[in-house]
Amino acid sequence: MSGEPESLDRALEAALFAAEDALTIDQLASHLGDVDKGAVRDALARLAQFYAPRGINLVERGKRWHFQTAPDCAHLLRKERESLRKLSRAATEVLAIVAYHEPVSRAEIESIRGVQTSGGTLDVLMEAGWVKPAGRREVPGRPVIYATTPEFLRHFGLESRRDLPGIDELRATGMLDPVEEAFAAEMADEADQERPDEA
Amino acid sequence: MSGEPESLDRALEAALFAAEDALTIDQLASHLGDVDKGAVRDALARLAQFYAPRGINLVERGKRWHFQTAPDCAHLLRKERESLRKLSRAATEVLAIVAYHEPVSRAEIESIRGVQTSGGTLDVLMEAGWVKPAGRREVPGRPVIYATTPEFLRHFGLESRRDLPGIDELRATGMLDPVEEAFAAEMADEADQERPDEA
Amino acid sequence: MIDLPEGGTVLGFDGSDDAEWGGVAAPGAPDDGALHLALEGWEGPLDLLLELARKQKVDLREISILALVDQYLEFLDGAEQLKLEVAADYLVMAAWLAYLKSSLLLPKDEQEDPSPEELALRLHLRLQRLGAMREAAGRLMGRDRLGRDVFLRGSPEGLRTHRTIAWQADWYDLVRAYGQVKARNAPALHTVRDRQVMTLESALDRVSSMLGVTLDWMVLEDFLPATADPRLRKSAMASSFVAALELARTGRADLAQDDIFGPLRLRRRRQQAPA
Repeated sequence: MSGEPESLDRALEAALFAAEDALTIDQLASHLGDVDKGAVRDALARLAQFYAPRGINLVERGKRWHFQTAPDCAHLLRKERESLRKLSRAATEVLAIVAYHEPVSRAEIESIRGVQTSGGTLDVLMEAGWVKPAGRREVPGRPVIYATTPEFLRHFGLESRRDLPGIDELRATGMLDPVEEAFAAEMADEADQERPDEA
Repeated sequence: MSGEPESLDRALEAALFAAEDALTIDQLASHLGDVDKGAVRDALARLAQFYAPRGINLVERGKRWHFQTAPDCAHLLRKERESLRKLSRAATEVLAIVAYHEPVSRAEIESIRGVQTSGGTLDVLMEAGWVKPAGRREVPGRPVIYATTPEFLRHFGLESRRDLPGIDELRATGMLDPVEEAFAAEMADEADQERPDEA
Repeated sequence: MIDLPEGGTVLGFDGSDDAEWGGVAAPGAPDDGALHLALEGWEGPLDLLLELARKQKVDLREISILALVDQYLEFLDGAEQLKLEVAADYLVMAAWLAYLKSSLLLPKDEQEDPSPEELALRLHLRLQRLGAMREAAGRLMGRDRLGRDVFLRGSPEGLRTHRTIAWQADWYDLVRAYGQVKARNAPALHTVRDRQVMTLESALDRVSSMLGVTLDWMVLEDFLPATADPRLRKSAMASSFVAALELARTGRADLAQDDIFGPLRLRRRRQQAPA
């Protein structure tokens, strides 16, 4: 992008800059007067690239776009903004379990952590806007299941859950499977491996 | 400015973006860790130039710097949603009286209409841009007098107020018939018009 | 491979994990405060086991369950502050681990089902999963977080939708409204139509004079003047009726009506001899 910016780019900059919340492509297109969504998408990609090296970045989080400061400028800004709530270790663990396993019931969280989870921990995460109830599991007792929110993606700078750190590796190594499944799989593996010895 | 932005520029971008208020050069310099003020000044000038053609501008207002959306993009921040509403009969009457008798005071409007006119009615007409106060009548009490606007003529497709039909013409076209009779006549007309559809 | 961060000393865990969690408070806000008073910040036995396993500095798959069991039991022995009533979970785990250890040490052919190896494998798997989640949590917390590492615009103007009313009226509405105002307030001249009526006086004269001619009953209608105007006829009827009533009242006529709404008849009253 060089020379004069295109008028759609300018319009998107202005709208995203002024917006109080992250905006979807649909919202942007309709706000700018029913612009073609493909054009908006292209322009957003162009702008994201344009702003990538700068002190302000344009990012997509859970299909919503917003401007934010560049991560490496954090040290310049942090001194004035130390208001971020500290999360307990229990809460960070529960959050990770919800994020990597979602949707997940409280019993499932507890079975991974090996300890009872107080309702307060989930409340803290829900209050932060990162976790929300996502219906009930259709098993006896119909337990409530939990999932992460778009705000979670936004807060942790994730475009989608696929960007969760190490999620592919965790999935590939079966770390996201329940213990019983993993156990059955391991026993099957062992049986396979032992057979040649026995023969 | 081309290629990688300088780190001071990036820092200034981030700081100005995240700031809740416009910042002076002194504030910026101390915030960024006692940077040389001359360097800050130069960088701000560079950034202002860089952002000038974009949808976001960096501007100085009373020695304080801040980002704002480009003035010509301001209309994008406010999506106008027009809802059409038909003028009430009272308002139409008042407008007609102003148009035929202007300039006219509220007391005069009331005496012509034969009923009290609420202030809201004139407000609606002024909001619509069709009526404006046109000074005061130099009589005891100095009442405000009202007149129509050029916008009024435009909206009603009139070249001038002289295009409004006179009383004699009104009578000839049946517009001076008492309301009840005119109403009855209209109902009859409508019934006539509806009959073919029903057939 | 799960890459676990290094921890502090085994028995002297003092919450120095803090830094690894990217600024989040590690211990201190546990699920069950009482438990952690006794066990210095472990989130249950599994958490403690994981911490001990990490001290073996090998892949979680390779850890020695026997060594882990010994360390766990040793830790519980050394935990002087251990409060029995709050550490039940730890003691249950200790008992289970002691059983597991003895099973693992027994000759293979004396083992029951499930085998201790299977139990140990389950423990392995659980520790791996917890370890994976703990590491994931650490990486998550270490990301560039909104409000800590990256910031939104300090004072956005906001996008607003303004609703404006566009008033609608057309020329016809306007002109007609004026016409109606004018018409409504035009000086009104009321004229009463000139209408022929028969007054009561003339009816009295007519009825009484006609009564003088005969002594027979006559129907009221016979007294009415001949006219084509229905309005005048109505007026004559009303006046003649009142006249008939007046004549009856003053004793000059008799009135008779056989049925309701029947013909009203009247005749001259015979003059009584003034006795």
